[in-house]
Amino acid sequence: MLDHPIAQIKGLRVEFQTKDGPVVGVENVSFDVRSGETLCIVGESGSGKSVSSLSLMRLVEYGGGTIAGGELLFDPGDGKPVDLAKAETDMMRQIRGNQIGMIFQEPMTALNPVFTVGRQLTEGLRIHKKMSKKEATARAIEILREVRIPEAERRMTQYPHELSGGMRQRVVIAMAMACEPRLLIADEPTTALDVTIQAEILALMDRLKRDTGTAVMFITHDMAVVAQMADRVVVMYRGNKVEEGTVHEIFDAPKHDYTKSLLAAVPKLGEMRGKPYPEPMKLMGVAQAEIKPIKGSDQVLLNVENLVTRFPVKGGLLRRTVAQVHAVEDVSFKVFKGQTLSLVGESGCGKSTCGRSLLRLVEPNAGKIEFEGRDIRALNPRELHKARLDMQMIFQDPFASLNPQMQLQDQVAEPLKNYAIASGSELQDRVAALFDRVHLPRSFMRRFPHEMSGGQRQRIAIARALALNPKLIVADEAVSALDVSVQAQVLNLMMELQADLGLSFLFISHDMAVVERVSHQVGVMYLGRLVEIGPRERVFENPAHAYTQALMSAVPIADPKQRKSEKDLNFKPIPSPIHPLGYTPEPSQYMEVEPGHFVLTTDAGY
Amino acid sequence: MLTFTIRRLILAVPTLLFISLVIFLLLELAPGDPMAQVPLTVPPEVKEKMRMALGLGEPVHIRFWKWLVQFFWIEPQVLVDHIFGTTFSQGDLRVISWQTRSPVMDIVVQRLPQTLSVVGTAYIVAILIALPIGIYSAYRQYSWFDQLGTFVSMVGFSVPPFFSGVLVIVIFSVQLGWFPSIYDTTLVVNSWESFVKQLQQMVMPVMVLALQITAQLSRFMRASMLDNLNQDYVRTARAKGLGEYVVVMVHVLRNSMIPVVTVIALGIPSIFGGAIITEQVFKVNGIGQLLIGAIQANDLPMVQTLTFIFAVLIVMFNLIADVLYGILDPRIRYD
Amino acid sequence: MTEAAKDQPVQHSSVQTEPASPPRSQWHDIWVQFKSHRGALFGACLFLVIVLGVVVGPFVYWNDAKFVPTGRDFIKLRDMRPIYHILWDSGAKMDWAYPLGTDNLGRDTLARLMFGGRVSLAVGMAAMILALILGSLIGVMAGYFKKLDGLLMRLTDLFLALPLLPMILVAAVLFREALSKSIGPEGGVFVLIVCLIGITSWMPTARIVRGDVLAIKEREFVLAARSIGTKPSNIITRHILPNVMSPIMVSATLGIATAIITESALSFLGFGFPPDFPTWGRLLNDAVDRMTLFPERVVWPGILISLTVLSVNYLGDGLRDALDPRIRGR
Amino acid sequence: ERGADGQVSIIYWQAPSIMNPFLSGGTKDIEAASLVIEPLARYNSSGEMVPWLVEEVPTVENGGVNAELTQITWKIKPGLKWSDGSDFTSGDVKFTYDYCTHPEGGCAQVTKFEGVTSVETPDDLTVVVNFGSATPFPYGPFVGGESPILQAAQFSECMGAKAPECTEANFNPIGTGPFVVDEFKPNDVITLSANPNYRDPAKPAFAKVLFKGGGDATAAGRAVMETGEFDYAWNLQLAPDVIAQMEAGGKGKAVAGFGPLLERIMLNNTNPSADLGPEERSVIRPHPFLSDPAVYKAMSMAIDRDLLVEIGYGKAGRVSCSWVPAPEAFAINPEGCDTQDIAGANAMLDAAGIVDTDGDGIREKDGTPLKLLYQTSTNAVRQDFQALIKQWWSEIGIESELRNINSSVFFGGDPGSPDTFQKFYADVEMYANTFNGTDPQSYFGNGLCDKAPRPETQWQGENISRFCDEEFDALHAELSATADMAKRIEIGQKLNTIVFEKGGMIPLVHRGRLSAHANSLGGVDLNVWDSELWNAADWFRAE
Ligand SMILES: Nc1ncnc2c1ncn2[C@@H]1O[C@H](COP(=O)(O)OP(=O)(O)OP(=O)(O)O)[C@@H](O)[C@H]1O
Ligand SMILES: Nc1ncnc2c1ncn2[C@@H]1O[C@H](COP(=O)(O)OP(=O)(O)OP(=O)(O)O)[C@@H](O)[C@H]1O
Ligand SMILES: [Mg+2]
Ligand SMILES: [Mg+2]
Repeated sequence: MLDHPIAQIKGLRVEFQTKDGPVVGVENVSFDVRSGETLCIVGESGSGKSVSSLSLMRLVEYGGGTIAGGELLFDPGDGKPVDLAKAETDMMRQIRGNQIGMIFQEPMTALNPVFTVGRQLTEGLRIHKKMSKKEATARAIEILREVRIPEAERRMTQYPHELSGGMRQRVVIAMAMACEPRLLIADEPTTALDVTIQAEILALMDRLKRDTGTAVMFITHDMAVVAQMADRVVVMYRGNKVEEGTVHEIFDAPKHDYTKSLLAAVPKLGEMRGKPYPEPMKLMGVAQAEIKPIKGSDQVLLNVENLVTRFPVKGGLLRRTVAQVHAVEDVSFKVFKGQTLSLVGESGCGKSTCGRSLLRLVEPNAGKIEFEGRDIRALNPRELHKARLDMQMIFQDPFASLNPQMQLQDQVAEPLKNYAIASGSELQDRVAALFDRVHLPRSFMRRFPHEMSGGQRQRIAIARALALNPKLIVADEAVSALDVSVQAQVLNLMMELQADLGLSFLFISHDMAVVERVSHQVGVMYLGRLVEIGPRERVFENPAHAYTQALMSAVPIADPKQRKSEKDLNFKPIPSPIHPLGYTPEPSQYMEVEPGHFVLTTDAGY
Repeated sequence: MLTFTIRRLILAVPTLLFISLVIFLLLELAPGDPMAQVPLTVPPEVKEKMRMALGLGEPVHIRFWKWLVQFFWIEPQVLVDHIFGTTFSQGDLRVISWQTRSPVMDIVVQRLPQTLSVVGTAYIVAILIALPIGIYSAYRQYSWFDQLGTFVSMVGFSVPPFFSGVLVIVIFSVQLGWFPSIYDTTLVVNSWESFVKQLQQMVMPVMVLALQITAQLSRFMRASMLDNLNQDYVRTARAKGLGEYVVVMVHVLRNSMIPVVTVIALGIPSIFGGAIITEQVFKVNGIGQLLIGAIQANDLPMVQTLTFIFAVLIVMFNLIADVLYGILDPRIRYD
Repeated sequence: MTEAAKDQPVQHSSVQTEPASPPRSQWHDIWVQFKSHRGALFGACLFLVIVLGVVVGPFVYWNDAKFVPTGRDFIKLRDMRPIYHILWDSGAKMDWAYPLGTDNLGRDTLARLMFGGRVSLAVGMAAMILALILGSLIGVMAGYFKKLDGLLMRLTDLFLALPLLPMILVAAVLFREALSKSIGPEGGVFVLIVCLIGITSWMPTARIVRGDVLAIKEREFVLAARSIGTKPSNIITRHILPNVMSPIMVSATLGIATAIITESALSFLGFGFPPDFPTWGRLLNDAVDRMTLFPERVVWPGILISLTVLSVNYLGDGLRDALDPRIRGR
Repeated sequence: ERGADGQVSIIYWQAPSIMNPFLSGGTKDIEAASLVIEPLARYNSSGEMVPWLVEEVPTVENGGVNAELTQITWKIKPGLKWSDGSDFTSGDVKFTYDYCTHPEGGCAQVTKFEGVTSVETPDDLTVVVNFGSATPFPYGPFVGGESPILQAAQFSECMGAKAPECTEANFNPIGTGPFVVDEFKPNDVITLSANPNYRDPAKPAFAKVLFKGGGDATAAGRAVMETGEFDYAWNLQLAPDVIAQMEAGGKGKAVAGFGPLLERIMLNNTNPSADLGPEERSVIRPHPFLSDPAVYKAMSMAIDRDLLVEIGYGKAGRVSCSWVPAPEAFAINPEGCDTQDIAGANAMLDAAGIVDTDGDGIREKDGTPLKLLYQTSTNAVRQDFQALIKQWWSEIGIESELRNINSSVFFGGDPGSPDTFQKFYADVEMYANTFNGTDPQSYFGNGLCDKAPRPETQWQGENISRFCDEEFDALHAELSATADMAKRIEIGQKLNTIVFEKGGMIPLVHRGRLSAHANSLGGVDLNVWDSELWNAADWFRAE
């Protein structure tokens, strides 16, 4: 059974027509997928993972690509493989959705925003399985239950935007699985999600594979996920397959240099055990200065006390505030000079809001923000303008936070212009120096954001934040969207800057392995509150709060030998942070479990 | 959504009152004289007397107040009387046109059918033509069909109706004799022949008007389709094994219609407002013709009332467009 | 995937190969993109030809647009047919000195077309630009400053509801004398007409721009700009405006046609330029009565208006593509 | 036989807005109403008075007018019925007088009753009109389409301020005319049908009338002469070549008739310079150069009136230099009026010492260059005239700046607007004017000094050019007191000459009324002295 290939890709070559002539998406890629196995395809961004899978569905053609060579043999179940590369459109329509299901990279955009979940789910069923509306609905609810969506009936009538990211991704999965395809292609189904949801989805797919014998082609660049999921692994690099093997072979004895560097770049939870201070990662093929731990100092740079930020929910005839989103609720912490405080927690728990409140990009409702002894909340607009010289922010989404219409040099130069720090050739020089600082070639200065990869874009965002020589940088999920190798580079860069310039970071992330690597202090947030805060070592080795413990257990480990079973996972749905106007939450009370390690004793809702 | 609508409706009242004041002052300031069309043979003293008889002697604020009362208090009563046979409005002075010395609203009601049938039909025809053109041009971007569509719609947009109208009259009425050049507003449709006649006389004005509207709408439709055609969800739909027709005409179209529907809704007031030049060219004598005639004759109560009704429609359909947007796009929530 | 445009198919985001070409200047890029857009190039050439024709034409062309022949010449020179008429009607009244014939007063049609084009183009462009500026300004203000939104959008409603003709009358009463005293009668009328058309046609632009600004304001790069200390005025000019260029361009294209046609309607109603001042719209209008006898008199101004609009449309398309770096890269 | 010929379709490019001529002075309304309501006597197409609802036209000779010229007695035809079947009596006539002279009614035709002190009804068929003073021409009241008789019963509730409330009556008056209104759609269309109680049982020949309004003259002409959709089109102010081309359509023909309508250029006798204050601008100072006879005479000589007629009016126009070109007897024909003489005009200016001193091609008088602002209303023919005349004047060294103004502003009397023809903030302006009936006495009054529009009179007044001449005023006073026709004609001609010679205006074209009717419409007798539809009862369908 396992040996029987359900799909064989042979010598695939895909070309794209562009303004500058044809370019190649993948060249000469061959691999098999066998039924009942999970094949993981790994590789950097742009290495051709998506293109390969889209070719199998013959969907590249709609994106402007052509299959220029190779065979795509698929067995539709009768043992007589057909070459999909030459199949008729009618036949392809039969296969798509029916025999091959596909989960797309971005759950946020993969669903049609104007149709209900139910409608989108039943569509395929009615076409391929010729079901009546009622049967299809019944089946759809059944699949939603299978993917563990609570209140499946109600979801059927909801629109995609009414679901959280994790739920949306599960709907996409349900959609792909609806017709019980024989091959399921999952293109980075979890990259954009946070750990807890990711863990849930991975578990779900694994279970489905086991239950139905579906072959899964899993595309990712996250080695930890690969380790958890894969039976076999294909490594792609620059449009080529560079290595193929079982998951143990790849992890234990990588042959190709690229695979090796990839594995080296993966931060692994627990690596930092026993080291009190963060230190840069060891990367392959990159000349690095000697790795030293970063100590920082214990001078307080930023002192936050009882910070509260709420967003009004307006309603009624006169648009009065009727309720509030309690995004940040009674949060206190300190950031020390030259050190990094990390905030972790699941999506929507208020991490970004907390970061933004510090810079007064959103106005906090209460609390004290003391930066170098000055109360930020008391500043008038002109003083605030000045204060921002010392505090900068790197935004969550590197693509969204850069103006698509502006050249990179102008974007980096903008803060300098705003504060009239430099002009003319001096400005040019400083911008160039910043590019050097973040290891970007100067030739990129005239480029536009879309001409850059995600990692490069994030470096621009860092350069922009550095331009003013700030003392504190709020790095909001600065590396979450990047692939491992780039992520490692950026992390190293940040740490290098911290070591050189004595910068402080407020590092916001949901990736525990990364947090472990970079932070001195860690705060865990849940539903607007800090449920646990303390030195990184202590929090990681001795998680005291129930939520922290659950979070830790959800983190996938980049080691195929330490697979987690589904039973370890135990998540509760997150309660709503919206409360009516009169609601006064209890103040946060902490208990010091160890020196400097505090745990919330008030009920946080978990 | 409901509260949003109600809030906007409440807000619309002061807005409209202000608009009516501005229109009134504007008309007041504008030079012009209701006696302009009285021949020069009538001596000035007599004209002055006639002006007084129209109430022009009274101060501005009194006249505005009178209009407000007449429009907002008496006219609704008349409507109620008309529907329920009551007699609330008896003896009250309604908004009276200076030209015809008859209630403005009666004339408006008289004119509405022809305007609605001609301009409305043109609008519907235009929508029916423009949408498929827009959809297909976008689906086959840069094909010859698309290029031709662009060309025709640009030409259609840039040719003024006083030219295209006369052109079709010369071709179809004078040379070919197919359609009447003058619209018969007294025609009652009660048989097949009269229906055919009605169709015949509507063909040309509808054609001319529809050309312009089509030109604009098809551009919007095309742009909107182009925006949606390469969205991710389209790929998802294809991956489900849906046919091209379903993908384009259900998934893409539904999304692309959102901005287009609001554009269409925003254009609806102009159906009621009539098409000034086209109506004149074909003698449709609808609201547009009424307005331009009233402006030229300086019939202030008529102009004031018509423009105000128009303003009400604009404000209403703005609101309707916003609400439609919210209904069509489930992501939009008005609180 | 569509956004993932790369110079080379297999170049990686993480691999920093220097591009082969030397650093490009932004304007050069725009020009290259513009050049490669066939429609844009066609539009630009056509537009240039039209502009040259109406600007330079009257200087090199031998007939005067305003000259009315008198005495015996009058009968001889009036109602001349265009020279191409000879192709199918050898008896046609024509003269090689009057390539497009003359009108019923013996004025040269080509000269009038060229002269009229100056006015029409100038009015069209100026009014369109004014409407764009007003529309963008109000749209941006309404979209960006929440407090102004309601007020400005109601203002838009107001302007949509205002009848054009009385407004023109009022403006003429209030400003015409003063304007013609300071810049001469023709200049005065020009300013008045441009302002009026501008003031009465900015509303759709404002509405569209506002919608886009509302969306763009929520994008993170605006927040980012705020965090690096950019002032609101700079946020608008540097970050928001360039991102709403595309709807503005479309409005521009349509605006120029509306302006040219509105001007003709104005002169038709007697609010436009002095009567001996030809404009395309007026030429078209005047000739409609004699459409069957002298089709050339409607055809030429009609064609010119359409061509102008068409060329501006293509030009706008091309410029929009060229100005958008995302498309330019492709 | 009544109603045998089916329907007749009439198109007026100005749509009637009311059927009561007393509430609207508009020609379109008066003419539409003339199908329904009628006066006691009216003018026929040659300008003679004919009895209509009366036995005969009263005169001094037949005793209808008393010797003191203060009383006129009308004898109504017996047996006349309103269309609703009731009798037409003298009471209706008296009511009409009361209706129009009601002080709050704003009656448009009140001048018709000027000088009337009372109207008496000795019996049902006799109407006696008394005048306050001797009235040589007592045919104002109840004569002509402007003062038809209303039915007392229908309008008794509509007197004075109530007039506008009687919509039903105003739209659907009961009359004695050949037709009754079936449906009146204001500013759009009127449908009428034959009056069952019409006095001549054989008339009208048409059972129905469709009276359509709106559009423009071109379309109206086209509908009659090219497509044949309509039978009669009113007042086609179109260039002759356009008319000729339409006639070539073969479905109908154009007919012209001449009344006293004259297209003229008014000369401003004050200084309209924009540098002066608004109060003095149109009143106080004499014009810097237009007051010089050499200038206005030269301007007149430079005009080729023949060509103007040919370009603008064709057979609906005649060369004329007479302020009152009709009735024929009052007209004058100054020598040289019909020929253009540019050389002569130049010589005249040279002789007067008005020469070009600074070489810019424009003559100067006492240092003031001869630059004119030449305004008129917006209308294709007038704009052609402006272009031609501008060219001709430029050839005698006079430069003109042209301006056209929307006619609703130009002819509207809004004192707030600078663009009205009464204000005359220009050096010369062109328009046409005429008078009703055949007696020009009050029309001549438009040249009196005290009729000049001034700020004090709210810019009202008929002496548009502010022409002021003692001799003229004296002659006019004499005319008012003269009853003898020959003498009146002599004075009239003198008045005509004074205005022409002393710079009141430059007459251009004597304009006729041009209407078109279908070839199949018989009985049309174009009447310029009364309503064009005056004899609609006689119209019939010809084969
Ligand atoms: N529509 C397209 N037009 C031109 N080039 C394309 C297109 N789609 C993909 N490519 C190119 O093909 C190559 C492979 O892209 P692909 O999307 O398969 O990468 P990937 O491995 O899925 O990366 P990621 O992890 O970012 O999703 C890239 O160099 C990309 O630039
Ligand atoms: N502008 C806003 N208006 C109203 N509610 C908001 C706003 N911004 C954030 N919220 C709400 O505040 C809560 C916290 O959001 P925040 O963005 O801080 O979460 P986060 O921890 O950064 O999540 P993620 O990991 O997804 O970025 C969420 O419930 C969110 O819906
Ligand atoms: Mg991909
Ligand atoms: Mg966040």
